[in-house]
Amino acid sequence: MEFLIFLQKYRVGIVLGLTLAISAVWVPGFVSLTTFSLGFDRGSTVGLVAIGLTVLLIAGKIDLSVGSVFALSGIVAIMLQPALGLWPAAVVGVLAGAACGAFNGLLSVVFKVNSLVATLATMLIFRSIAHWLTDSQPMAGTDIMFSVRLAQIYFDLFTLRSALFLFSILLLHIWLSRTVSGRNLFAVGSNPVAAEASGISADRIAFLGFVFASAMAGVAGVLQSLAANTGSPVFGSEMTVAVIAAVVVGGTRIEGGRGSALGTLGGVLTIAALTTAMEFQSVPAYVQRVVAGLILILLVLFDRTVPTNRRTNSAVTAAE
Amino acid sequence: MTAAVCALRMTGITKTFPGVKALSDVNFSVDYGRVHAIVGENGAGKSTLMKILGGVHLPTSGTTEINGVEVRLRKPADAQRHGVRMVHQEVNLVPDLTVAENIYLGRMPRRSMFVDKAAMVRDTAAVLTEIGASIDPAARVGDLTISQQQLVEIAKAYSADPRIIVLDEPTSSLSDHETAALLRILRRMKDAGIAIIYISHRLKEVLEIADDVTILRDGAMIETRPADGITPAKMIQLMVGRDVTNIFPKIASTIGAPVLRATGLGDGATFHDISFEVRAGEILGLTGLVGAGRTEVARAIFGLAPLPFGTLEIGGTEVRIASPAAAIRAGIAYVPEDRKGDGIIPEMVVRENVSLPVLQGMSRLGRISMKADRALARRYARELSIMPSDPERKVSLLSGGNQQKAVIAKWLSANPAVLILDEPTRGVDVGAKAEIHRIIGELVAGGMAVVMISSEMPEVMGVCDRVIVMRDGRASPPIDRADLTEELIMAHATGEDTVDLIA
Amino acid sequence: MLVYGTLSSPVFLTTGNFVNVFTSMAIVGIVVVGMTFVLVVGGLADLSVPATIACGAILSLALQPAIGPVPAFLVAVALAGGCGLISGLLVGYIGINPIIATLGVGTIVLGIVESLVGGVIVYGTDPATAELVKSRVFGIPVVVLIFAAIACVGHFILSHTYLGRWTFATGGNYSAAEASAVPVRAIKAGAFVMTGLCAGLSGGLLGLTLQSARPLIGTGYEFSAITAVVVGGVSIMGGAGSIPRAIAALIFVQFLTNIMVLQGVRTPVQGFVLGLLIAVAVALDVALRRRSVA
Amino acid sequence: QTVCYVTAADAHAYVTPANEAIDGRAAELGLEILSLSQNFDVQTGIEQMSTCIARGVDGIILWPLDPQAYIPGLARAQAADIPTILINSPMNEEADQFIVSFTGPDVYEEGEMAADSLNDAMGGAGSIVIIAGQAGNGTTIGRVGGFVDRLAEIGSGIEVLDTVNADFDQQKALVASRDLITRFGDEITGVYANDDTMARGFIDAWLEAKPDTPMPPIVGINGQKDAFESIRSGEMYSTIVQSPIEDGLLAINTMAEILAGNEVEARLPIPLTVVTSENVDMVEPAF
Ligand SMILES: Nc1ncnc2c1ncn2[C@@H]1O[C@H](COP(=O)(O)OP(=O)(O)OP(=O)(O)O)[C@@H](O)[C@H]1O
Ligand SMILES: Nc1ncnc2c1ncn2[C@@H]1O[C@H](COP(=O)(O)OP(=O)(O)OP(=O)(O)O)[C@@H](O)[C@H]1O
Ligand SMILES: O[C@@H]1[C@@H](O)[C@H](O)OC[C@H]1O
Ligand SMILES: [Mg+2]
Ligand SMILES: [Mg+2]
Repeated sequence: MEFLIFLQKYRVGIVLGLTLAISAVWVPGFVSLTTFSLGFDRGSTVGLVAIGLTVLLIAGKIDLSVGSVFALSGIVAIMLQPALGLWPAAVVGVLAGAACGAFNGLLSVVFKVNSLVATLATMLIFRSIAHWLTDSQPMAGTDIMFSVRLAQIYFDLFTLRSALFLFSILLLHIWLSRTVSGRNLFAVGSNPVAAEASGISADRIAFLGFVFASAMAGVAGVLQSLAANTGSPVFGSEMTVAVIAAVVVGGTRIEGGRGSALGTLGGVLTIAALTTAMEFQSVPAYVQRVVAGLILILLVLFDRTVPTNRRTNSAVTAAE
Repeated sequence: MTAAVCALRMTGITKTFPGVKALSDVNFSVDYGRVHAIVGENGAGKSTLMKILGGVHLPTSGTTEINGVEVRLRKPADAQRHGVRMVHQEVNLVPDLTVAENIYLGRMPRRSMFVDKAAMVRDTAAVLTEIGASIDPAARVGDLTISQQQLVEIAKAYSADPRIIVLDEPTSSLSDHETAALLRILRRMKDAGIAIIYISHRLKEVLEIADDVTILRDGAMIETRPADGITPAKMIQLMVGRDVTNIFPKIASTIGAPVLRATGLGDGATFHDISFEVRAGEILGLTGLVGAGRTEVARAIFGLAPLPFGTLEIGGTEVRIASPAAAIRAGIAYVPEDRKGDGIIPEMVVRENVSLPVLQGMSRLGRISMKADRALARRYARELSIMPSDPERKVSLLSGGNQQKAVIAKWLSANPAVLILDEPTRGVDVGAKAEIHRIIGELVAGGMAVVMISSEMPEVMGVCDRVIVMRDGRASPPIDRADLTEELIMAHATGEDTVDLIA
Repeated sequence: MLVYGTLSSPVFLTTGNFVNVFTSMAIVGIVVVGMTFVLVVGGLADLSVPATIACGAILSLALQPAIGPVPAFLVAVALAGGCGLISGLLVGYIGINPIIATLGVGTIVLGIVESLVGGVIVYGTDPATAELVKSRVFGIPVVVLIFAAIACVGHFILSHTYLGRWTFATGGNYSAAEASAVPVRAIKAGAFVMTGLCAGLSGGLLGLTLQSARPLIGTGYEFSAITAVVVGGVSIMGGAGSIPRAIAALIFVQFLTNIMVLQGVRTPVQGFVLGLLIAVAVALDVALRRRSVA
Repeated sequence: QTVCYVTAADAHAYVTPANEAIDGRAAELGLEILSLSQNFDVQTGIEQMSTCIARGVDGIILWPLDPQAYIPGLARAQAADIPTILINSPMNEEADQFIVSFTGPDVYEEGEMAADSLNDAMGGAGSIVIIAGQAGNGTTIGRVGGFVDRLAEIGSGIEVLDTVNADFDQQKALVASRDLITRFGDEITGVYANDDTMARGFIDAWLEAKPDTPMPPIVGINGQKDAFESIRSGEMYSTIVQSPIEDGLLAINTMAEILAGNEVEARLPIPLTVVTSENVDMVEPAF
């Protein structure tokens, strides 16, 4: 029992460790700095979005529109390059993402539409806007060489993007575990009634959670568009599921109230490592999906069925 | 010791809920540095009065003054700003945060934007030691037992440096040792000049700690007097204050053979070694203080919770009940205590609620016979005089009492041999109460065996043929109607010496 | 809306147009029937629909040479139902969040089905089956008839049988239903089985129509189905809704799209309008509900 | 030696046989293939380029789904001294400096051939719809661009009613065609589909909606078996044979040359043949 609880607590780390260990033994050439740095870089796009979604899921809400916001922000950042220059355009792209989040927040918090339904709707809306802005054609940026630089690997370890991801995880970790607003976030997701009774505004926190999630999707989308020198209306269409999977594998609970930055890091890295290792072995994509799906289900199953000695007295309702 | 201004003065407080007048024209005041107890039967309005003070409910009319200034308390934060801290009857904590974080929720100590964790844990440890609770400040609250959570609630209120602190049945789930520690800390708070409002059904405790006592009955303030010189017997008399048998007329019925026999029931946690039998035509009362374990027993018998120990016999044959469906087949029905949570399906109309347990029986090849469905609903709407009598009304639009009748109708439709009613009149007004008692009386007159769980003494006294009293998960031997006195029940419920009480 | 359609386009009010609208509606309509059960029972949504559709389509074509078209079709639909059963067990009996459970199960099932056929596109070997599903009876396409039949059966189950009543009870108040001897776990699981079967059937018909099936064949159907169901006023919190309303909403959405198509509204704008429609419909529903409670 | 092959998809009428051709030929050449499928998602492909580089393969064959987005990956590959070629679909000129060769059809020319063929079929006048591939895909851009330019060049009287994207997907083409048929009805006197799978989608939609009206002439691309049958039965006017097998073989053979240290041309096309009812019995279908 003790052992199971230990397993339960560190399950993300254990699964990541196992993935790496097995890959190291079975996959020739897996253990190398290049693999590490590129695997990290690959995880960081999903990772940046996952950071935002971790926060939102902890607050007890969900956002299905992150993939569309990802595309839309990137398009805005590319589109405005000729007019504003590269960096200002990038900033406006991220702001556009945040604005999408504010709209999600409005629907969910003010109009009380269930977040699953609200963001399903905005997923369509934002994607439409992306198509409308680009006339459904990918749009090229002004400076392809900048993109090439952005993809560069420093010290054999980091790209700009993966460094940013790691740094953001660190900030998220400090924020969630050390700051007052971070702890209040957990309170709101876990028991909004008790949080309100203690003078915390659950609505305000949920609203900000939506803005943050979309802003992070915006950051990831802008970086992706800069790296590819392309703003495309089809970017990120497969992303939402991957992000939710990474966050949940990382131990964040979709019903709210539980989650961590390091868990999300673990989830993102596990999936990146797993994918990279299987691609190294030329494992077909559909087999990769089976493995990823199994890990997701098994971890959640484990979470449900191993009882810690908890006795929850306040009923926390599903998803919202 | 009387301060110049009152800590709290509530004047002319009236509160009506849909269908219930919970408080009428209550005047209530508390001084700094005194422990003021509120006593009264279940449903007397104690919690409602305190929720008005805590900003949870707005009064229908009346004013509240704190420290001599009139205040409007619209939300909990308003009350907290005025130095009011509540320990509510129901625990309301964040299960996923630690003990320390819960205690300081909404006011965590910070260093710039960071939580000063060290300070928070240190202070929490200090507060917990002070109130005599040995709980790890870093433990997750969801992992604590109910009584530990109760202590965390108390610590939370206490640590906020309140001017007025309200404790609504803080000891209902505490052990004797924890209770003693709590009373010690209350004395210290009192000496520090805090105004303390203390609600409890444990009268001995009340007398031990209180300076003043206010008695509420049926939403009205009966009397406030110093605790000196009042006896438990006097308090009970003031609380009950009426001729019990007049309000709850007993319908005569002939008592037949045992229908349900329980032997040595236990779930290994909340109740142990419960044995009783209930006979046709009989109402067996199951009473005790809140949290004594009665609901758990009923749920286990009905197959809603596991029942690892003991045996059940129906009409002399042993039955194993693993699910409510099995219980229905065995002839047992259960009207749960939490009407909103476990009783009604709010989106459904009365008809659909009523026929739920017997749907399969009125279906052919899966298709529900609407004729049978309607007939059943009409019949019970008439027999239980559910108002409005239209069975096509959404049940959530009915008053509490009529919702309760609908829930009872639901279980009568299953035509059980044994009906277990858990707090069947909780939250319903006096008229509906009398109706429900009449219905129960007619049922037993028709030969049904009824187990009625109730915390309301007059109800138990008025309606039951025999009564068993539970305390801390164990049951007293049955008391026959002829021997029933409130004092005796109270004595069993609180575990206090009968002689003491009567004295 | 119908009036507007008639006035604005001469084509709108032709049988041809109506037949088209209903044909393109039939496949997603069958899924809508199952999805209504999932939402009513309080199961949030079944996101494994694309996988179960693919399961139905791929297997009903891939198994044709081995066991013949009809058994292939039945096996495909049954396996899709089995996939729903797995989701149902995870959600109903173990209490895993439906979003996660159905996403995970969908991913796994789709992967397995793809592995079975080697991950490639699958072609039909029996053109007669395609002719059959594309044929018409009294001028009505067979798929539309199948859809109508499924809708009737679904409506009958949900509104006239005790299983349906139990579904409402479970979604309306889980613990009260449990305390009323409703087998809540089985009912919850059953809604997912239902959706699995419907999606499998949809997929099978789709596969036979196209005579080819790829793994991504079902992409997007889950959202179209959820859209119809929520626009039809079925609360995602469970306990309320009806199949006629969901289908009415589906027809509404289809005709709205149809009119937009006839008016030459570009596809992206159509998505925008649909998204807005969902948001507004649900927000209104919430507002009205709150008013009626207050 | 190991070659990384980032393909468009596992399961597609055209792409699957190309994949199989590469795998088969690679086995003969003694090359190991690391096959990664993008499933028509550019993002996935960009990430898979990283895997190829990390794996330190000896060469990369990329099937680009976007004319720009892979450029940083190509640059990275070049920096890691991994020779890369493109298969099937073109990218923008900026990509040229990072690749050794592009093998595959001249998609612009295919567009032109399709224009000529449809112009013949319709006698130089009428109104058509274009069912295009994935938006932004190099192949789509070329095939639509070549087509439209050629119509203008020859002064054809053909008018384009609308162009819709159906992602080289039969089912999406079916849905899109239903809408087009609803909207334009008999105004449609000709159809240009960017490949035969999408032409199939239009045929099915037409048969469904107007079983009694003759099919307008349809031009497709790829030359797959069922397109040949449609040409025989008169449901289609023509297709352009572009063999996925040749496409795949050319790419892998070119890669083998590069790995052997030989110079290769920067642009290696595969042959294209227009097939109509006249020569349908003389040409082999591509697959
Ligand atoms: N959700 C819960 N989790 C853990 N323990 C609980 C929970 N609910 C009640 N308990 C504990 O179980 C015991 C029995 O509670 P039960 O509800 O059966 O009492 P009761 O006599 O029916 O009182 P009530 O008047 O509240 O219904 C009490 O000690 C209580 O503290
Ligand atoms: N939210 C509510 N809605 C409707 N009626 C309510 C509500 N809260 C309390 N009541 C009713 O008001 C009356 C007073 O209830 P209250 O909880 O104040 O009693 P109490 O004295 O605290 O009893 P107990 O000793 O059982 O805690 C009861 O009849 C109760 O049913
Ligand atoms: O002909 C097409 C091919 O060249 C394109 O790139 O992908 C889809 C095919 O059908
Ligand atoms: Mg109370
Ligand atoms: Mg109880």
